[in-house]
Amino acid sequence: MGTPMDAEFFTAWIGEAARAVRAEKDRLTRLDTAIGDGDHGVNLDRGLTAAAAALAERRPAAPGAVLALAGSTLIRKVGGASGPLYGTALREAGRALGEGAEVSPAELARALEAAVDGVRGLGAAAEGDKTMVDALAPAAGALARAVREGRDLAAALEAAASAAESGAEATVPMEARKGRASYLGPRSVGHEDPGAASGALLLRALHTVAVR
Amino acid sequence: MGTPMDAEFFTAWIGEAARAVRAEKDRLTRLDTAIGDGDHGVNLDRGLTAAAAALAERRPAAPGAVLALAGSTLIRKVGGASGPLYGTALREAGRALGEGAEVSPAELARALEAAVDGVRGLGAAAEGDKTMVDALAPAAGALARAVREGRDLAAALEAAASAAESGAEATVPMEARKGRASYLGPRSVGHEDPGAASGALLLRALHTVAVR
Amino acid sequence: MKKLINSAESVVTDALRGLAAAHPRLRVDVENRIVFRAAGPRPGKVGLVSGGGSGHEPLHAGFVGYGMLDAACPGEIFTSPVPDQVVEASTAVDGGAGVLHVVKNYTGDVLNFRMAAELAAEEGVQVESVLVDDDVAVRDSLHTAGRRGTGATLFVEKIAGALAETGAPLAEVARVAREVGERSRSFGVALSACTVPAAGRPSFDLSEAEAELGVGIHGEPGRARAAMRGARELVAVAVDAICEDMPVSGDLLVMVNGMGATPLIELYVAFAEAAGQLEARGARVARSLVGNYVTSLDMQGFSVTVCRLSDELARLWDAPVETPALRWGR
Amino acid sequence: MKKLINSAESVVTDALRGLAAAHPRLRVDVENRIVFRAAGPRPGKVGLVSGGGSGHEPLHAGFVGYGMLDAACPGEIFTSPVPDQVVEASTAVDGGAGVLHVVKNYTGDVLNFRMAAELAAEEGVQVESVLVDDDVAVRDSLHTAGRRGTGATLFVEKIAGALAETGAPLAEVARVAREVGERSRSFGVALSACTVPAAGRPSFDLSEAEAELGVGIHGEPGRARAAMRGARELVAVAVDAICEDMPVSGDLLVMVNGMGATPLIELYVAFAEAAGQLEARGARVARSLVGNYVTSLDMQGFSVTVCRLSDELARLWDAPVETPALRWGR
Ligand SMILES: Nc1ncnc2c1ncn2[C@@H]1O[C@H](COP(=O)(O)OP(=O)(O)O)[C@@H](O)[C@H]1O
Ligand SMILES: Nc1ncnc2c1ncn2[C@@H]1O[C@H](COP(=O)(O)OP(=O)(O)O)[C@@H](O)[C@H]1O
Ligand SMILES: [Mg+2]
Ligand SMILES: [Mg+2]
Ligand SMILES: [Mg+2]
Ligand SMILES: [Mg+2]
Repeated sequence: MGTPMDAEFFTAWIGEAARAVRAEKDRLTRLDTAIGDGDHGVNLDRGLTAAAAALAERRPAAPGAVLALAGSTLIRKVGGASGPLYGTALREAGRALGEGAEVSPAELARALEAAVDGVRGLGAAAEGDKTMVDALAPAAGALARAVREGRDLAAALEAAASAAESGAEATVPMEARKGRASYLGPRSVGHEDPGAASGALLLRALHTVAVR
Repeated sequence: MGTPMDAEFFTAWIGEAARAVRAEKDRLTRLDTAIGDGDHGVNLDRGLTAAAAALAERRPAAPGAVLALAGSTLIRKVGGASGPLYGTALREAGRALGEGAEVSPAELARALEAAVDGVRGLGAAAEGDKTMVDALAPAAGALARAVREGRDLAAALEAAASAAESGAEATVPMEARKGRASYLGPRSVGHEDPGAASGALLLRALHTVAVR
Repeated sequence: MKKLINSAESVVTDALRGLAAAHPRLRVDVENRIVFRAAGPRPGKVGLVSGGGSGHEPLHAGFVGYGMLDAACPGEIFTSPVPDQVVEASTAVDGGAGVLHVVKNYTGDVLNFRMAAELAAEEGVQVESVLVDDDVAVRDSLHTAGRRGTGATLFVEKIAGALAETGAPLAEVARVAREVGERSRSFGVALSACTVPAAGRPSFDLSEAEAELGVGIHGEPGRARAAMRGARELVAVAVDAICEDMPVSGDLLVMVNGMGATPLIELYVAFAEAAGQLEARGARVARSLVGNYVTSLDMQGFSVTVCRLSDELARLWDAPVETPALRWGR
Repeated sequence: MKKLINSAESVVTDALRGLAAAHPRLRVDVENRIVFRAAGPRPGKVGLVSGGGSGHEPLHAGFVGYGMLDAACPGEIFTSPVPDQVVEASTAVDGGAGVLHVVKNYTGDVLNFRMAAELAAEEGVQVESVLVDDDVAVRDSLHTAGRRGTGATLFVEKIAGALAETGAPLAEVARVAREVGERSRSFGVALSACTVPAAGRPSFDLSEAEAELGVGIHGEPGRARAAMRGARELVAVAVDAICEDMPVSGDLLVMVNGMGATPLIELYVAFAEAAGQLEARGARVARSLVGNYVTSLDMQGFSVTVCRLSDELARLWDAPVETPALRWGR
């Protein structure tokens, strides 16, 4: 029972993520205006819209290929810090999924960990540096735990999305050490990191398509 | 009886004019901001302050020399339209006064007419063009009339100053045909001409020193 | 009003000190407010002198140097220089072949330069004056002050300067200067007013929803206020006004000039429109200039200036020039 | 927000069309957003490629041409270019001697250029990268993103470009580029924030009474907010910060750069102060640049960049350059 996690599922996820980011574009831009350069909402909107369009056109048959195409589209269309980071995250997740036509919850958890490792490897941010890692890493941890505990997909993804949301919120009091917000030093305190906020949106979108 | 119109009198006039223009500097600038370039108050303030200083230093002995020095100081220090125009006015008035040590009301009236002719000759503005001529020409006319009618100096200069003030006010509904305000065409209507306003201040200053 | 200045009174002098410090090829007489070429006059070369109110930088001081002006006389902000400056500049740069005054057509500039020309003539300098009056936003007539001089001033100074460099006689240099003026037209649009430091407030109020069409470079309000719109439409207003007054054809020299506070990226957006619209009328944009050249302090906005080139004018435009703000060929 | 644009979405593309129309010596691939020299790569010459977010014009596209860049890759406003642009530019300008990437130190630029370098290497292009990180407003540490790259980028592009023109090998060009970076420091001050067209509101709020010290060129707020004051004091904040980090002596190359909406007259006022303050510290302002070179859209403000020159660097700075925004010697 539940949604089969096939190519269609991941394609739907990217579509839902694009929709959610567009809906929250102004908020993301506002967050990035406060401690960055005010383009995060526009950047991700442009990238995810392009990714959704690329998927619609090329219709990859396997989940891994869906994420690989979405990731390289982000890299090719976004620019900025978030393009390569989210792009790498998706590509690493896609690589972890391999060529199978359907993905198990355990495989999904491993893919999310691979995504986080990809971001960490490229951006060298640790948890607590006030970046997207602060949303993505707790989500990966929560998903792995829930799967280990044998909870169903919807519950596991709910745990992941909640962890990402708490993680994003937890960036508010942090002082940024990576990305543009780090230039502000102590003045970065008191603002939510835009990349963490968008990370939470992506995880919430995953849960949304799983419970549809 | 009454003030003798000697070098001291005309030096005092320039001093009083400088004081009056400084007091009204912001209003003149505001008028010039509305239909010009916002420098008329600063221009005249700079010029008259310099003229007063030059007179204090050089102490010309005759009225004609006082006005000549004041006029050339304006020309040397003001720039813009008003510098050459007021400078020429004063120089022409000074030339009309010749070398005598004291000036009669009739001579003063002729000097003011010479001043207006100087402005007209240089700037080619007719009455009604919304310029300083609209204050100066009526003043010259009123002074000549009052002197012809045998009124005393104070009354004659009151008539001249009043005529200048009405003349300045009468520029409000005019459409400018000369100077920077002419660029506005019909949009210049409804504003008092800054040069006419400063012309009225100069004539009022003349009356002020005469009744001191 | 926020300005990067020390005081409203000292801004012109302070900027001249900066100009002197930045450009060893200029000699700046800060006290008398005259900017010369450091090299001094060349015997037999016609001297070019211009000047006008400050606040239009790089005009005029930024155009002093080989192939352009010999001296510039900056006045106070938006106030024409006084005759003394111009007389001193003229006598200093006269290499025996006479001096050309390039004068923008504003009453103040005209009167002060006229007085200066008379005084310089008394001192034995042969002076010719050329009046630049390219701004089609102003209706010309015998009974008004006539059109304003704006962007074409740069063209006149560059092209006449190049001819003077060849050793051409004064009459020839004056003829070419006038020809450039006659073949040039401008129109400006403001998105915001400028603030004169001493005045401390914007020269006019413009709401977020409005643009000022046909604005001058001294914060003079334009001839009409209209709804704010996109670059394409605003440029069309300028191009249409220019072409209505002077039908364009053949090779054009086109400048899209920033008023001082308009970023270069926007000027390039405007230039794309201007070039496209002029070419759609059958002319060819043969030479161009995009940037802040004839500014109006911190005004946001732009102007378009078009000059119908002849072969001679194009050749003189291309000739080497070496000034702080315009440089090529050396 | 008032902008001379057609739409927030099309501003970069529209400006590139304008750039293409204005500069026949450039070849502009509008669709792929790459600006090349029209002449193409010269066999045996190291190719210089730079790029970054748009909104800093004339940086970088305005520095493409003889003696400077071979190609520039503009991203969206304030958004670094994507790897594809840089890969395509690199392969196109490679004349067989390899390509130098000049990268401003921002996470986005670093990551995208790193990916591009890897991809270009896979296509057989030898790539070296130099990171510019001159902004002393940002405290550097192993644990942060490090200093930002700002004004020194122009110096690196000019000086490395001049060396590349001589046929020097890639390693040499990269060495000189890094040396310029190491010898350069910058500090910026904002009097107003900029407005990103797509965001439609200022990137931070600054009252009439405040200045933002140590501001970035992307509207990033500075490291401190302070009371607004005169040019002398604001320049002192910048000069002091620079000299505290890098004691100055000997010959300096000094740029007073406008952020986009600061009139030139004010920049000259600031330059007079900067030059005076640096010379009071015993250094000599040997070369200088005053103008809008590394801008931040419509931000009002300035930055000071100082490079301690060696004889080699001075010679390369003086070498001919022919680009839309920087030109001398030809
Ligand atoms: N080194 C890094 N590691 C992880 N995430 C980072 C890093 N640098 C920046 N980010 C994330 O990227 C987000 C900003 O993305 P975006 O605004 O699109 O790019 P840019 O900063 O180039 O404008 C930040 O909020 C942060 O979450
Ligand atoms: N041709 C002219 N004849 C007479 N007065 C003139 C003429 N042109 C301008 N003026 C006067 O000069 C005044 C403006 O002086 P000012 O602001 O000091 O000079 P500018 O216009 O050069 O800035 C106008 O208000 C007008 O009264
Ligand atoms: Mg951003
Ligand atoms: Mg005025
Ligand atoms: Mg004036
Ligand atoms: Mg960005």
